[in-house]
Amino acid sequence: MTDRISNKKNITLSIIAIIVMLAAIYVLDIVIKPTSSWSNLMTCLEKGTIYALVAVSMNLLNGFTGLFSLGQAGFMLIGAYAYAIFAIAPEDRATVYQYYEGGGLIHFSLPHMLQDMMGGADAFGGTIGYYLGIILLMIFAGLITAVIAFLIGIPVLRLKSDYLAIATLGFAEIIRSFFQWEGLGPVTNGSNVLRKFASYDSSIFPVLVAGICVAFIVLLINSSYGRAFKSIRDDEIAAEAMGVNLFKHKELSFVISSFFAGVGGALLAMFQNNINAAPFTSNMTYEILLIVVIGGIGSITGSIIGAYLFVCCSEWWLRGLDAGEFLGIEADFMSPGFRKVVFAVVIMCIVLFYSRGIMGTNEFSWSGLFNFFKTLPKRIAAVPGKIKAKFSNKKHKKHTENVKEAQ
Amino acid sequence: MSKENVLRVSDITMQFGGVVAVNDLSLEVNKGEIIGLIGPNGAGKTTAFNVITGVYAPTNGRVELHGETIAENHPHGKMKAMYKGQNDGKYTDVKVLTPDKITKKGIARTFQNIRLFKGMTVLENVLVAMHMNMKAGVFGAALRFNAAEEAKMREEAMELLRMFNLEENKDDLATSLPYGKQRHLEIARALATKPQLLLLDEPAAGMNPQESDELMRMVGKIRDDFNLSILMIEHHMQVIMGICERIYVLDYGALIAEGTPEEIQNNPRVIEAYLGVDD
Amino acid sequence: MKKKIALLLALVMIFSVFAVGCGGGDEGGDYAGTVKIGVFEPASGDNGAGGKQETLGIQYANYMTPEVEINGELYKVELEIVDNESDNAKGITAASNLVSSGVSVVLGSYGSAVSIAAGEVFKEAGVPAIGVTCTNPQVTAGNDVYFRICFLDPFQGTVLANYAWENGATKAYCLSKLGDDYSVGLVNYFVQAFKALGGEVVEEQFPNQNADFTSYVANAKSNGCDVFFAPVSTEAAALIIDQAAAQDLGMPMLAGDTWDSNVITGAAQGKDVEVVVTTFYQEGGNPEFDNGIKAWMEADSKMLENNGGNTDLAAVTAMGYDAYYVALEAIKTAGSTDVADVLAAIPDTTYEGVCGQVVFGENGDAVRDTAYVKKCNTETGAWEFVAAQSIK
Amino acid sequence: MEFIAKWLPYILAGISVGGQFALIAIGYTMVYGILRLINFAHGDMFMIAGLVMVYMATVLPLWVSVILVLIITVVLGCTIERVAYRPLRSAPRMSIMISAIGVSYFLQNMALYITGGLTRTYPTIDWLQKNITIMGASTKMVTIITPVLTIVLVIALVFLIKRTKIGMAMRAVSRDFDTSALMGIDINRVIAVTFIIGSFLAAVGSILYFSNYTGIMPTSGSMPGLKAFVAAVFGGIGSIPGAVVGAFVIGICENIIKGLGLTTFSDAFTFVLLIVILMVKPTGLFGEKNIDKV
Repeated sequence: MTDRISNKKNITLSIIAIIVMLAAIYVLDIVIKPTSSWSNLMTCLEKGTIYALVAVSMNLLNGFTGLFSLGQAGFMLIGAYAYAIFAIAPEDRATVYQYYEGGGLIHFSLPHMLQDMMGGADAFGGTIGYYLGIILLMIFAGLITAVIAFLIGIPVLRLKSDYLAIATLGFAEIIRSFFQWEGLGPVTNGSNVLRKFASYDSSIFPVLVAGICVAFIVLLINSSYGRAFKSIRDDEIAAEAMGVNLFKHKELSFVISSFFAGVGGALLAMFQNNINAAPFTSNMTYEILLIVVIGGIGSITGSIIGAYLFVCCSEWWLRGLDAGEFLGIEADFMSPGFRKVVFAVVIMCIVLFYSRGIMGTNEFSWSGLFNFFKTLPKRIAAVPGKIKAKFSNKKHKKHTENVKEAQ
Repeated sequence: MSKENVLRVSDITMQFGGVVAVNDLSLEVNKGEIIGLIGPNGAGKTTAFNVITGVYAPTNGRVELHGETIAENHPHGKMKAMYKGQNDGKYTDVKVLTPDKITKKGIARTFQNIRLFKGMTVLENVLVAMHMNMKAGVFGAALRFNAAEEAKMREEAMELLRMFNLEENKDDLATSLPYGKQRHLEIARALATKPQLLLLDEPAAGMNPQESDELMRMVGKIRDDFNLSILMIEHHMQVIMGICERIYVLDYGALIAEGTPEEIQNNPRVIEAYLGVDD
Repeated sequence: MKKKIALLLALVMIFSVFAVGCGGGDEGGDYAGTVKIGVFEPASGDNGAGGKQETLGIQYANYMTPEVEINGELYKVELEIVDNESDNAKGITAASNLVSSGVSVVLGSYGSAVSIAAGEVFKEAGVPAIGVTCTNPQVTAGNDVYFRICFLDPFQGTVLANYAWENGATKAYCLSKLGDDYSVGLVNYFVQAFKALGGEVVEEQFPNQNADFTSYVANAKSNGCDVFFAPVSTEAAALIIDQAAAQDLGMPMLAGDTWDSNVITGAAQGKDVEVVVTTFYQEGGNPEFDNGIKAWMEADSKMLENNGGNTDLAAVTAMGYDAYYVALEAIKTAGSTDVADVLAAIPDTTYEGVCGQVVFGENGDAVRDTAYVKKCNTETGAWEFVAAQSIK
Repeated sequence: MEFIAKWLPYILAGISVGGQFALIAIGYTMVYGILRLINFAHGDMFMIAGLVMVYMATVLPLWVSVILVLIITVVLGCTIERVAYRPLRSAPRMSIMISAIGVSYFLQNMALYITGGLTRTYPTIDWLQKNITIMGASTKMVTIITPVLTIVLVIALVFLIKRTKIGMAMRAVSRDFDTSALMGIDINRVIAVTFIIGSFLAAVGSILYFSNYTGIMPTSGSMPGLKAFVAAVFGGIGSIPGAVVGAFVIGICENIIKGLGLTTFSDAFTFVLLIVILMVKPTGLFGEKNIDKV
C-alpha cells in the first residue's frame, strides 16, 4: 500500500500483461507437441483454467455470498451434458448412441451445422461458424444450468448454512442419477460415455472463455450487487434491515454461479473429449471446495492460483510420489496413492493452520506485486536475523510481552 | 395541533412458545418526534423493534406506517390454543412484510449489539444501504452501464460519512473502527436507506457521558436535517430525558407508562419497575 | 508456524518443478538406445485388480525379453506404467502423461470405458495403442490408432447367449453397472443374441460404489429367471457371489472374461453357487508359459501380491504377455521407434501367442473366433474347462 | 402369501441395512446436536474401521481383532476431534465443516494408499455370516442380529443420556453450549465422550455392515455415511430415537424401490427424502425448533 499506482497505469499494465500472456500461450500451444515432455504444461494450463473458472464461480457463492453450497459438480454435469448432447456430428451419432436405435433422439449438432452453413470445414468461414456454434452452445449450456439452479434455489435457498450444504449435495446426487437414467437414454446416452462432440483446437480458447467469465464475476463482485452479496455473507439480519432482499439476492448469486459452473462443465467436456455422469460425485465438489479454501475464501485471485496449484500438483509435479521417485529420492513407500496422501496432509495443514489460504480475502494488484518484489531482498536479508532471534531464546519474547502488559 | 402520524403500533403481542415477550403494546410516533422506549432489561424493547421492522411476525396486533399496514397477525394454527395475550379476535388479516420491504417503505434501524458488515469497508457499509434504491439491473451494474448512478451513490455516501466524521476511515474495515465510531457508522448506514422513521436501539450503550452528550446533539440534528421521526431505546436516562418528547415504558412486555419526560420521572409504577419494591 | 509451513510448501513445489524438468536421461551401456512401451492400465479403482493382473503379464514378458533388435541394433525396452484409476476423467490425464513421456506404443487398458475415453488422446498424438482385453467395439471403431488383440463383445455376447440357451435357460437376468461400457456393452450384445434365440430377459443396472446386491439377487429370483448374467468388475462380482450364496440364488451365474480371475474363484470357493465364464485363455494351454510366470511371481512377493496373493493365472495376464510381444513385433517390423512408423507397421504384424494367433483384421481388431468356456469348481476353487466355443 | 414371499427378502435386507445405518446415524446426530457440525468424516471412519478389521484379522484371532477394532476406531474418532475440530471451536461454522471435509478426503486417500485402490474382502465371522431361512427367504444371520443389537445399544445409550451425570452434561451442552461452559461443565470432556460413543457405534455398525457386504473400498464409507446423515435429519437432528427410526425408514424404502426395478433411483431417493423433509419439516420427526436471536 505504500506505493500507489495510478488507475491509468494499472489498466495499461493489465492490458500489456494479458496480451503477453495470450501471446505466450499461443506460441506454447504451437511449439509444444503432445509427445513432448512439456505437454503436461498445456494439459495443466487447460485443466487449471477450467478448474479456476469453476472455483471462482463457487467462491462467488461460498466466499462472497456466504452460501455454503455443495452442488457444484451437479451443475457442471448439467452444463457438460447440455453442451455435449447438441455438439455430436450427426454422422457420429450412431456410434456414440450405440445402444439406442437410430443413434438416439437428437440428430443435429450446432457447431457442425453452422460450419456447413458458413462454408464447410476447410473454409475460414466454416471455422468461424464452428466456433460460433461452440460458443452459442456453451451459453446455452450455462443458461440451462442457470434455469435448473433457479428452480432448485426456490426451495433450497431458504435453508441455513449446513442444511443448505447437505441439500445442495443431495440435489447434485439426484441430478447425477437422473442423467444416468435409462429412460432418458435416447437423449443422454444413459450412463454411457458421450464423445465425438465438437471441441476446441487451441489452448487459447478455454483461457479466453474462462478469462471473460472470471472478468464478469470480478466486475459483478465490485458492483453494487456484489456489495449486497457480501452484506448477506457478513450478516443476513443486518443486510435485510438495510433493504437487501435476501431471497432475491441469494437466488441471483446462486443462478449466476451455476451459469458459470455450467459453462465450466461444458469446457471440461471439451477438454476431456468425452463425458459421462459417473465422476461428477460429491468428491469433485469437495476438490473444488478445497481449491477455494487453498486460495482463500473470498479471494478471486486466490481461487485462480489455488486451481493452478491444485491441478499442477495432482496431475504433474507430485506424480513422482506415486512412481517411487521424487526430488531424486527413491523409496518403497512411494507407491500409487502416496501423492494423494501427501496432498491431503498439505490440505489439512492449510485448513488448520492457515485457514486464510494463500490470499486470504486479498486480491491481486500491481502495487501489491511491485511491493512484494521491492521488499523481497529486504525480507530475505532479514531472514537470518529472524532465525537468530528465534534461537536467541524465549527470554526476549517474554520481555516484549511484559512490555505489552505494562502498556 | 394534530401532527401527521408516522408509525402506529396497535395491540402487539409477541409470544415465543409459551413465553410472552411483548404483551399488548400500542404506541404511536408522529412526524418529527423523538420518542423514547425504556424499561428494565428483558422488558421486551428490542423484541418490539424486531416486530416493527419485520424480523418477527407479531402473534397478534397490527403495525402501520403512514396508515398502511406493514404487519398484522392474529393467533392461528398451533398458536391458537397457546395464546395468552388479549384482543384475540380483533384482527383478522395475516400480513407480514419481510424486513427488506419494510426498510424500503421507510423504516431504518440500528442494532443493540452492533451488526456492521465485518468484511466490508466503512464506505461499502453505507453503500449497501443504498443498493435497494438502485435502478440498474445485474448486467447493467456488472458491466458498469450505471457509472453515473454509482458515482452519485458514492457522493451521497461520502456526504453521510463526512457528517459523522468518518470520511478519513472510508477505506478501513468497519470492524477496525473504535467502538464509538462503529455506533456512528451504524446510524449513518441506517440513514443511507433514506428513512422516514429511524429506530435506534441503545445508541449510547458503552459511551462515556461526554460521548453521549454529543450523541444527543447528533440525534436532534439528524431529526432536523433529514426531516424524520425517531424512536429510540436507551438506558442512559439523561439522554432519554434530554431529547425525547414522549416516552413509553415497558415492563415484563407490557406498557406501564406513557408521557413526557417529567411525567415519567414522577410515575410511581416506573420507579417501582426500575428499583423494585421492598416487601 | 504458519509462515514456516507455507514456506516449506512453496519450496517443495519449486523443487518438484526442477525434479520433473531434470528427470530421466540415463542410457543403458550396451544398447543403442531405449524404446519405451506405455502400459495404460488401472492399478486402483473398480478395475484395479484386473488391471494389475494384465500388467503382470506385460511385466513378465518384459522380464523375459527386455530388449529388441531394430535394424540390427539392440535397444533396451522400458515399460512406462501409469495408473488410469479406472476413471474416464483421470484416464485422460494419465494417457497424456504417457504420450508426453515419449512412448512408441501403448498397451491397454483393462476395461473398455477408459480405453474409449483415452482413445482420443492417442489419436490426437498419433501414438498407436494396442488394446489387450477391452472388448467393446467402440474402442477401435473410428479410431485409426487403436488396435486390439482380443475378441469383441458381439462375439462374446453371442457365445454366452448360445451357451445359456443350449443349457436350457429361457429367461435371463442381466446386471450391468451404470456408466461402465464393458458391462453395458456386453449385456447389450448378450440380450440381442438371447432374444434372437427366443429367450426373455430382465435387465437391471447398479450405480457406482454400490455394495448392497441383496435386492438384485432377490429380483432375479422373484422374476423367475433361470440364468444370472452379470459381466461386471471382479470387485462387484465378489459381492454378488457372496450375496447369491446367502440368498440361495438357485441358478447358474454367467459372465464374460473379467470374471476369469482368482478373485472370483476365491469368492466362490466353498459356496453353493455355479459360476460359468467365457475367456481368452485356458490355464494349461501352454505349460512352459504357465510354469515360467508362476516361478517368476513366486520369486517376487510384490508381483504375487499384485496377482491377488496366489499364482492362479488369469486370462488377462496371458493376454498382456501376448500384447507385449505383438508390440515388439510391430517395432521390429517398423524398424524404428518412431510412433508413426510403428503405427504403420501394426496392421501387418502377426504373432503366434500363448492365447492363439494374432492377425489384425477390420478396424484394427484381431481376428478371433474361439472363446473358452470355464466353470468354477467351488470345492477346489479352480477353473475347470468346459468347452471351446466358436460361432459360424 | 405370495406377496410376502416376494417382498420379504427386500424388507429383511431393508431392516438389516437400516440397523447398520442407524448405528452410524447416532454418531452424526450426537455430534451435530452438540457441535452443530456435520461430521463428514464419520462415514469414512466407518470405512477405516472395516479396513482395520481386514488387516487385524490376517494376523490375530478374530475375537481379538473385533475388540481391537472397537478400541482403534474410538481412538481414531477422538484423535480426529482433537486434531481437526477442537482447534477450530471458535472458528466460523463453515471452516469447521471444511475441516471435516478435509479429514474425509485425507482418510479416503489414506485408505486408497494402504489398499492400493483394490477392494479388500472382509474376514468371515462364521457366526454372523451363517445362512438361515426365515419363512422361505434365505439370508445371513447378521440380518437378524443387526436390528436386535441396534435396539439394545440404543436403549443402553438412551439410559446413559437420561440417567447418568455425563448424559445430563451432554443434554445441557446440546441445549446451550456457552451457558453450559459457564456452569462449569467441562465441554471438551463432553465432546470427547460424544465422539467416543459415536465412533464405538460406527465400529459396531461397520462389523455388521461389512459382514453383510463383504467388500471394502476407500469410498465404501461415503454413501452409507451420507445416508445415515439423511436418516439423522429425517428423524430430527439431535434426537437419537429419531435417527434410528429415520435409518430404518431409509433402509426399507430403498430396498423396496430396488424391488420395484427403479434401481437407478435408489440413492437418489434418499436425497429426495432429505429435501422433502427439509422443506416440509426442517426439524425432522422428533426435532426441536431453534430461534435465531437478533
